Amino acid sequence: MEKEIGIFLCNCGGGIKNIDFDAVREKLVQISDVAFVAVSSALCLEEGKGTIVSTIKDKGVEKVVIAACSPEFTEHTFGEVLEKAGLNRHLLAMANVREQCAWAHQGDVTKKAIQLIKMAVNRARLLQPVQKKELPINKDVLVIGGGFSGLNIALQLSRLGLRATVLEKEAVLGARLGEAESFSSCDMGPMISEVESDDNIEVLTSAQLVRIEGNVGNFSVRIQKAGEEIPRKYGAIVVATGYRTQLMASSEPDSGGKILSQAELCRMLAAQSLEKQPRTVGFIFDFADENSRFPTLATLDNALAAKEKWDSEVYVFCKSVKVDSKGAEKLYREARARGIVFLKCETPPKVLAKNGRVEIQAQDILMGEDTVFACDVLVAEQQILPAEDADILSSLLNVGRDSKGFYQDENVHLYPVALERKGIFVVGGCRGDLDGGRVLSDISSAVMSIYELLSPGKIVVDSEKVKANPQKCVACLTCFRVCPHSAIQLMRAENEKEVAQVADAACDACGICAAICPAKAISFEGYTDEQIVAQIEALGTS
Amino acid sequence: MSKEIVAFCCQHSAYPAADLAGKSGLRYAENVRIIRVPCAGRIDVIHILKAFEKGVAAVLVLGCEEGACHHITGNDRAKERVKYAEMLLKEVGADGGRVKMYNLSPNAPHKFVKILDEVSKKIADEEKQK
Amino acid sequence: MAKPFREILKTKEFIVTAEAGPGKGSNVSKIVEHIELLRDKVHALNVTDNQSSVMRYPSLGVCLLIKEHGGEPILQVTCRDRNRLAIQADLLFAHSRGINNVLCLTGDSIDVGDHKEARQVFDLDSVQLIHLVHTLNSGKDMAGNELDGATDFCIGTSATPSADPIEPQLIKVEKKLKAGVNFIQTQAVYELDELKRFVEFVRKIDEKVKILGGIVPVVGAKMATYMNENVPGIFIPQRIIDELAQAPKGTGVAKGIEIAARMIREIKERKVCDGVHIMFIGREEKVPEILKAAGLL
Amino acid sequence: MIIAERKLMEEIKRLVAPFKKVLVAGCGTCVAVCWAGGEKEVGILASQLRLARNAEGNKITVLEATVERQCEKEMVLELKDKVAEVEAVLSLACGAGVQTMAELFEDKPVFPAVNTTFIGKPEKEGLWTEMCGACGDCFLDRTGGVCPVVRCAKGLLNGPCGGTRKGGKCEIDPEKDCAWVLIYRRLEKQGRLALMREYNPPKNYRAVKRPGRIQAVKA
Repeated sequence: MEKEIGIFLCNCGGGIKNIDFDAVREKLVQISDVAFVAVSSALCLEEGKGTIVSTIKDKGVEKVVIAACSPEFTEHTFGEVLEKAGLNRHLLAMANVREQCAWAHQGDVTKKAIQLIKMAVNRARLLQPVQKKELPINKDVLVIGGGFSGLNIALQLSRLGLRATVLEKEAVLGARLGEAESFSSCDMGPMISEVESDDNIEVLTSAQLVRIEGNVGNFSVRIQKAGEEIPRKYGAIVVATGYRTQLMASSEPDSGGKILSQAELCRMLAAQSLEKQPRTVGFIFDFADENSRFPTLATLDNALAAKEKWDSEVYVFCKSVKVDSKGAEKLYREARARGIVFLKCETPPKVLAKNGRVEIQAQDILMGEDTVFACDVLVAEQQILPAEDADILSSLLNVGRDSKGFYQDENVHLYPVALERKGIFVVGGCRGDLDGGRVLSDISSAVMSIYELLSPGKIVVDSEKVKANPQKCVACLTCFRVCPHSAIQLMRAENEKEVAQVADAACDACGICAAICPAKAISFEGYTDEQIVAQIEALGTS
Repeated sequence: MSKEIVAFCCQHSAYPAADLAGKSGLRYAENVRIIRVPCAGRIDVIHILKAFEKGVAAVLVLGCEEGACHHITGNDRAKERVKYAEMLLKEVGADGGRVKMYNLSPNAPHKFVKILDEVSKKIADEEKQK
Repeated sequence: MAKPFREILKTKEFIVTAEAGPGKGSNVSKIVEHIELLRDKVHALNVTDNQSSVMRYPSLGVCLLIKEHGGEPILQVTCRDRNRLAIQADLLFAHSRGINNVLCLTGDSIDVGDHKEARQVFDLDSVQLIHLVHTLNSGKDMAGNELDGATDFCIGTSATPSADPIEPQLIKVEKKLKAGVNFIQTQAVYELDELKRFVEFVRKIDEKVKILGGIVPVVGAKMATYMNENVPGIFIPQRIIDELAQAPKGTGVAKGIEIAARMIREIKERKVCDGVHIMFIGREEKVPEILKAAGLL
Repeated sequence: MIIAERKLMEEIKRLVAPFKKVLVAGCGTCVAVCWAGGEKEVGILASQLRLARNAEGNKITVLEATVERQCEKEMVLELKDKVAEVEAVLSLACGAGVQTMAELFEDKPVFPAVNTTFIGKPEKEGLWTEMCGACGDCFLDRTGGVCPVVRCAKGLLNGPCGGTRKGGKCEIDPEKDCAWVLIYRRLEKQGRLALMREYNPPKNYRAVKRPGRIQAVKA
């Protein structure tokens, strides 16, 4: 049997006391295809790495097993060491004899160490090289949504020299933000003109995405504008479609404009001449969604504005004012200082339109009994909901949404702006009820990720690490349906039959497809069935 | 040495949790054999059955917490497959209870150790009864 | 001897039919009792054919008994258990023994019965069965051969006025009416406006056909929910279930009869349709009480 | 495609009880697509058999093989050597595959390990529903593309029956749609309800003289 496996043991500079490395060495040299077993005290340091390279070169081994600390930290560096020694970095199997053996148990663990290393040897024996491959990518970005987030991203990308196309469903940019929800929110005018004058940004209004294929770096899309479909290519896509607000006005008819939305109140505040300034203004918020951010800020902001402009009595019916957005606490304290009355109630107050005024029955917890207030103007609660076409877009992009229908705002691994599909980002309101500060941080992290992804002009990927074997694939589409990253397509290579094909750029190497494939056609180099079962074979031997 | 317990550990959650257990000096049963996998969703029924063919005492599949899977559906699919494996084992008269799925996050070494102690204690009790 | 059902259909009388469910076994004493009890109290007596796909004494057998006891039987034929040869043969036999009212039904599925592994036939369906009876009446069999002795059946069928959705059901009723039927005995009806809507629909297509509203008394709230789940074509509304639930313990049957009688009176007084068909399977002896409570006896 | 479902283990165990060495043969076409008999299921069944027999202390050797299509003579003959080594064969193919194998290796018992159920399609990943009963006289033109012969529990040509459940569900299973309600909705959408109003005469149930044989034109 040709001796092709080299084993390096590391006693971590004496840090591993309960493994007898000589005994380990003695046991392992007996394995027929093991060329050598070298014990060293610090493989991760320069000197250790040097010995690995020289030993590999002069012993001419093809596979390397390193028994040391956890691969989580050192697999990458040892991979590079293998490359220096002229070996493919994937021909490395590690045995975690430190954290998961020496440090994890009392007393001598030499036997366990030997078994862990044998498991690694069995796996190493079957390892195959995986080549790196560079894929040219398109550096343009498609921004869906011409609101605050969308325009900001386009501008910042342009400053970084990346071209963006802003796709806006309405006929004009920033359409929805015309009805500013809070009195002090900024004016969009200058930003829109800056976008329209920037030649790095192409604006397509009353246009919609209708088709998308390909994956990160090479999305080819179809955009529908004025009845015809424009084919385009992009390297990354940003979803910035914002949210939709729904007035929670109670069922009573809107009695003569007395029940308003935040935006309507702002317009009243902005209006110079107002024949009768409302003496009492009521706000209801916090009942539909307790930890609402934007409605909280808007209510506090407008309550203060109403106090300052009209010096009216202001009542705020709330459940528990959560001030987790930047500046919210300051606003709340200011409002209290200015004499705005906050009434805490468990259940949403009843709203009745009576004799020209709005009557609110609320069960105030502090006073403990039902109190009735009459206000000239009541600003009803507004619930933040996903945009209407959110489900069409999410099925088009084949990306998931959270329990409330917003894009990915719960997955801790993808937080804050990534989606399960590489190259597609989600920013701002379409991700949930975010306040200004969070939207801005979303924008910058999206811009940074896109810049990092696209600026090199190419993507380096593992070539065919996860591969569907065309001979065995029966095109049953199971992998296509289960892949969480939409990395598998059904392709017809020349005159072959249609088979599944994994896109290396989009594949996130999870192996769900390899496990479920009924024809065992998908191999996942490094974790093939044989390589996993080979580790199991090493059990029960000691 | 009592029979081994195979633990397929997802590299995003269970594997780092195991490392952290070792680093923070927590001790657990020595007959555990950890096999690193890219995601709990990589583990299929055949791997579990092959482990039992080898005569291991128990097989654990340790993945990310519900809803926090790096690959979105990896841990849910693993849970379904463990249930299916349990049924297949019961069909052949083996003890279905010996294959289990647990969810933990990478910063939960104590949970990792608790799981292993719980399983090895259960097996020890069952061995005693036999 | 009771008047032939066909003649009664020609009159303007409020028609009342009932349904007798044969037992499981060759002892016919119980069914004879029911025949004796009901034969002079209703215009005709239906005999179920392996009702709910539960194997029982055959419908044809009980029809002969009814004839012998001077009653007017309505033979029920389903398409589940016999193919087209067997059905035609049975019909010839029935006619030759003076049984000439037939109710053409599709039949319940094998799965709801007690021989769940049997092979179900369904060579024909209820509409095709109606066409078949017409063919036999015209002196030919389904293959077009001449018969030595034609039949002369008065043809009936059933329908489900409270089906949801109702439109497909109405299309099927339309097909039945176009095939030509003399009377319709509907499935259990608990909402008068559903029956009214159904009758209006039928009248638009066929003025002459007699429609009998199906009455299935319910003897308790638990029974009602059971029937809603397991008996095909039964949709007992919540209000009736609540009414039954309020009935004190032990008076379930009486309450069921009271509700049924109330329904019959309403149908009669408001002339919703031409009569009623009372199906009190397993409690045939209670039918006279219903008729009395409804003022028909 | 043909949909099948793996037999229960105790039935399979009974079939191979008298044997020490068996071959589990998978098929790479229909039964692979419906997760019943592909290479993956071969591995699982083989492993289950070993586990079962180890538990009984009556070891069994199980060879594993999967051919592209078990209803093709030439492909099945690829297993010639492996069949020679064993005492019996467990075929995970549909009925056609099991019988092709049985015909070609008449000296060895060949047992089915799956139940062939129906011709169908995946409703979603992992769930298959019956679509066609191969009745030999296709009726789909009369019903807007919904087959009542197999998708109606009673195979009615003039449906629906009186037993449809609320919401247009089938009499025997609230999970299943009533085929005739589906036909009504489809034809209504196409504005062709007149087709549903037409009477359908009794069907020719002998269109295919069983067992069926079809001789293509000698190319």
